[in-house]
Amino acid sequence: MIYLQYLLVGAGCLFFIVGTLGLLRFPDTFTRIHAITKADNLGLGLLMLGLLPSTESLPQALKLILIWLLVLAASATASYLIAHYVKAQSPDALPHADTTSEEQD
Amino acid sequence: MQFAFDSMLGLGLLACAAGVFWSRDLFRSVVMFIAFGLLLALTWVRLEAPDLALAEAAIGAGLTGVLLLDAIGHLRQHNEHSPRNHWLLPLLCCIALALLLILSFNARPEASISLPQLVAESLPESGVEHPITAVLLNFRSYDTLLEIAVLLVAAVVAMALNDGLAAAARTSTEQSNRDPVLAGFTSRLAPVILLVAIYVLWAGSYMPGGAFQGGAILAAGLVLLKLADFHIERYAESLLRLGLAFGFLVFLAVATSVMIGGRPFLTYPEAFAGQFILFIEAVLTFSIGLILFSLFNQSPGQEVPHDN
Amino acid sequence: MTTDFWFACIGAVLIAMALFTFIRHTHLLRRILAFNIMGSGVFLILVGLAQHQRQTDPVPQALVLTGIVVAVAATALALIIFRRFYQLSGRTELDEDQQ
Amino acid sequence: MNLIPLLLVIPLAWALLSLLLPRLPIGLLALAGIVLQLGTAAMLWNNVQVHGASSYAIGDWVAPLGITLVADGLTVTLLAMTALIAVVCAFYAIFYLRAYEKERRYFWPLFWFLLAALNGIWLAGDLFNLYVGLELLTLSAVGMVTLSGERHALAAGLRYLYAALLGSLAYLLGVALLYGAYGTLDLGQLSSLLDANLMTQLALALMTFGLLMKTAVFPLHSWLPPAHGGALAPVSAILSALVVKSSFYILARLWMDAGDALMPVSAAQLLGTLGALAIIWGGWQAFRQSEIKMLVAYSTVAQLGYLMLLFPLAIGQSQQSAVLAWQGTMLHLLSHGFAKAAMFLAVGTLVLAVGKKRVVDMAGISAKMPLALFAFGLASISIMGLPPSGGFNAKWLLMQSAIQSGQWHWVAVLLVGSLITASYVFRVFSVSFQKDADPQIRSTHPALDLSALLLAAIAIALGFAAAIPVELLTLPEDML
Repeated sequence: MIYLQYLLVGAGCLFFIVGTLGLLRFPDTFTRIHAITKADNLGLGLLMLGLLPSTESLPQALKLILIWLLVLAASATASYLIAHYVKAQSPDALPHADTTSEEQD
Repeated sequence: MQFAFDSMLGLGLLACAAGVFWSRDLFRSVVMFIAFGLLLALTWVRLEAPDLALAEAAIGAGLTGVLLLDAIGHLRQHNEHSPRNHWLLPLLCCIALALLLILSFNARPEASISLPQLVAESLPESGVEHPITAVLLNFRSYDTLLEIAVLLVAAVVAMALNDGLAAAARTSTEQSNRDPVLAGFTSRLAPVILLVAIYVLWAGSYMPGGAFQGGAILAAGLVLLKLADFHIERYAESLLRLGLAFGFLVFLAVATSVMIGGRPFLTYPEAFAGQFILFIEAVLTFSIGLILFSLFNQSPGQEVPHDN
Repeated sequence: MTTDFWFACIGAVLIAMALFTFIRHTHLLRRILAFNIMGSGVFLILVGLAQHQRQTDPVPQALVLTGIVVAVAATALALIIFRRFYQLSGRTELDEDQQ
Repeated sequence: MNLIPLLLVIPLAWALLSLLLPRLPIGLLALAGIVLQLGTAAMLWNNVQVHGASSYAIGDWVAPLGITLVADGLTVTLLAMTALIAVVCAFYAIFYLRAYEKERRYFWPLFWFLLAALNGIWLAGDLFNLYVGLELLTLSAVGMVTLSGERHALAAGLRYLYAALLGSLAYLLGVALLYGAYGTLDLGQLSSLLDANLMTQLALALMTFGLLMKTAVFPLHSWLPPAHGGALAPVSAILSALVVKSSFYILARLWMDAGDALMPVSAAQLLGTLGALAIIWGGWQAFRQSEIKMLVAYSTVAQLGYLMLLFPLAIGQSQQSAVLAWQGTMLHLLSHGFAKAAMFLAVGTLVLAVGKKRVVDMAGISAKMPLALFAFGLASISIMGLPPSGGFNAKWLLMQSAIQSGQWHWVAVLLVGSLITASYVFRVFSVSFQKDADPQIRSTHPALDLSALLLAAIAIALGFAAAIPVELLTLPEDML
């Protein structure tokens, strides 16, 4: 049982690392948001699954799941808002609009 | 293994602080400041202070960050004025201060008074199980009374500075640009936030939590509602004003009413200490939430074209 | 080198950095940031030092909780006055601090 | 029903009343509240005079755990002074604020919070409690300075807030070190525990720096003149007479508690030289000011220098000279409080009447506003330290203490200080007695001049009845 937990938590951390790697490597804002939101949510989910068996009581486990759901909803809204804001600022920044998407800071 | 994590956390704190101080763009500084607040919340967990982790995350990083971002939003140019040129003398003074402080940590006499023992001994009479809530609302409740007064004064000065602004400048149109996703998210999240705030308040008497953390969470919910264009403050302008001072009014009333029974100031009757504290905390949570929200809401929003 | 002592030293370094910035920069917002971080440094020392080689002490934690709330009140007040000042004068630093 | 908590509850309750019920006649309400507070302070003064110092445990918790309030001779005298100056300033503000409709709404809640903080600081016996009291004092004082909402008031308020916050943090760092070292925050217990080691001395040095910043002593004084000069008259009167003194009061308590063992004489001499520099620099700046309120504000900076002379005359000197220095300093604190409040109120009336701020605009004002100028004259007698006034007694005690401890240079500083004070005061008089000038003035309510006159009269009366407060001020036995 404990090994399964190690595996899940390890995988979760892996996804976090991948997400951060995506943040550093991707060229512009949209792809970065994509990387962060996807990888980190999944990473957190795995982390949460890994920790579930070691919670002492049911309410504590439910709170853990609640945390994950809240983070899911919050990061989805946040990424939408950032993308919306960046698109509003510079409409031509969309990748498919022009092939050469210049560096977006 | 423990120390590896601590040293990384400590160095992370210093890196964030360096990021705040030496980044050219102010927006980047504020974002680094919020990251610093979150790392500091983690530090408080490592120092076995969960209450402070909650408070730091909610008030330190959360609300202060929101206030700063709001302020930055209204600055036209974020570029920097070049800092003053004389830097050697201040640098030496600050390094000397840091070294002196760290050196003095070693030259520490053995403490003769152990306050935690005293707190543990008189915890049963305090009416709550959680020591920090006992210290805040029973042993040193006078400090908390003055602290609520400090919050109230900040809110009063904010109101004073903003009454000058024409009320029209502050109200925006009704369904102007309510963002659908944000509105949907906020309307579903608001009840959850309220539930969490009340839970944190309730848990305060036997677990880390209490009036301040609950109030900060409530304020965060109100701020979110305001950002999502739910203009709640226009519905109950006068009620809001009463709400600001209500917590302080009840706290003071309870503090003085016990004196009529011949007890000293701020002494809760032995049998009902727990109920008194919970009642005061509930009212304080409501009031702190409103005050922190009004500090965000009252800040002068619209760009009044400056004269010169 | 216990955890408490380590974070107390981190607090001392934070205070030094914040003071250095407070002296050198004249931009009012940056000074508010410096003031907040210096406050956090002082709180780290207050709790870290009190719990160094001793049991966890609820009293400094309660004091720091009060300190955090007072700090947010002072910061909010400073921001409100700064924004009114910025609206009226369009400047982000006090007149005497001009180079 | 003990009196001590009443002094905290009355201001806080009235602050709430004036915040929540603006439609009530706030002025009369405030006056009633302050008369009540003055009565309580007087009863407490009498109580302490008869029974001696008393302490009060809040929440019935004993010292290290709970917070104790201490009411000894000095505390009670300062409480009475605060209540007296507050009564007159409130009476003045009722009529003065008729010309300032916008400010009226929020002046009174801030005024009451300021009073609550002051009473809290005079009575506090706990270090962290003093910190929260100082913060409440700073925020409400900054609120009152920025009440008018103009650009200069906002700039002055910001400068004051930043300086005060930096000072509070330095003070809090000192408290953190002391708690880390001794495990208690109660002043009474700490004074017996303090021993000379690096941590204690660093803590006291940091607290001293913080409190010097808040008392606007010479090198750190730059925030005071714009704040006190730019504010409304009753606000600057309270700020100069009371708010700046509270941090000095804490500093004096700390240094006296720590006593000779901990405080090196060189540090005390340094503070003395800072005070001397403040006297000379403040006086010189006051002389050069063009605006009359800035002149009076810089005079505050100068007079605060006199308070700093307590340290060189008390630390490391004979018991006799220390007692004389203590009594002289506290009497100067009292008489300067009354005199400076009277000066600011009188100047406020003049500025309100003439409508212009500069000293030269006051040409020939003596013909039109004799009462206000007379109050200004009486107050300046006490500030200069001429014989019949309280200021003279204070300087006389300080001079005796200096002679007793053989430090003649402080005697020279005292004399030069009085000379410089005379210079900028007579500058105002020479302008106001010009025969040919004929200023048009708006009619002002006679109550404004009366209140300034009342305070000035008290400052002079201190000259005659100095024995009463001084004997009560005698040093708490356990300190030295």
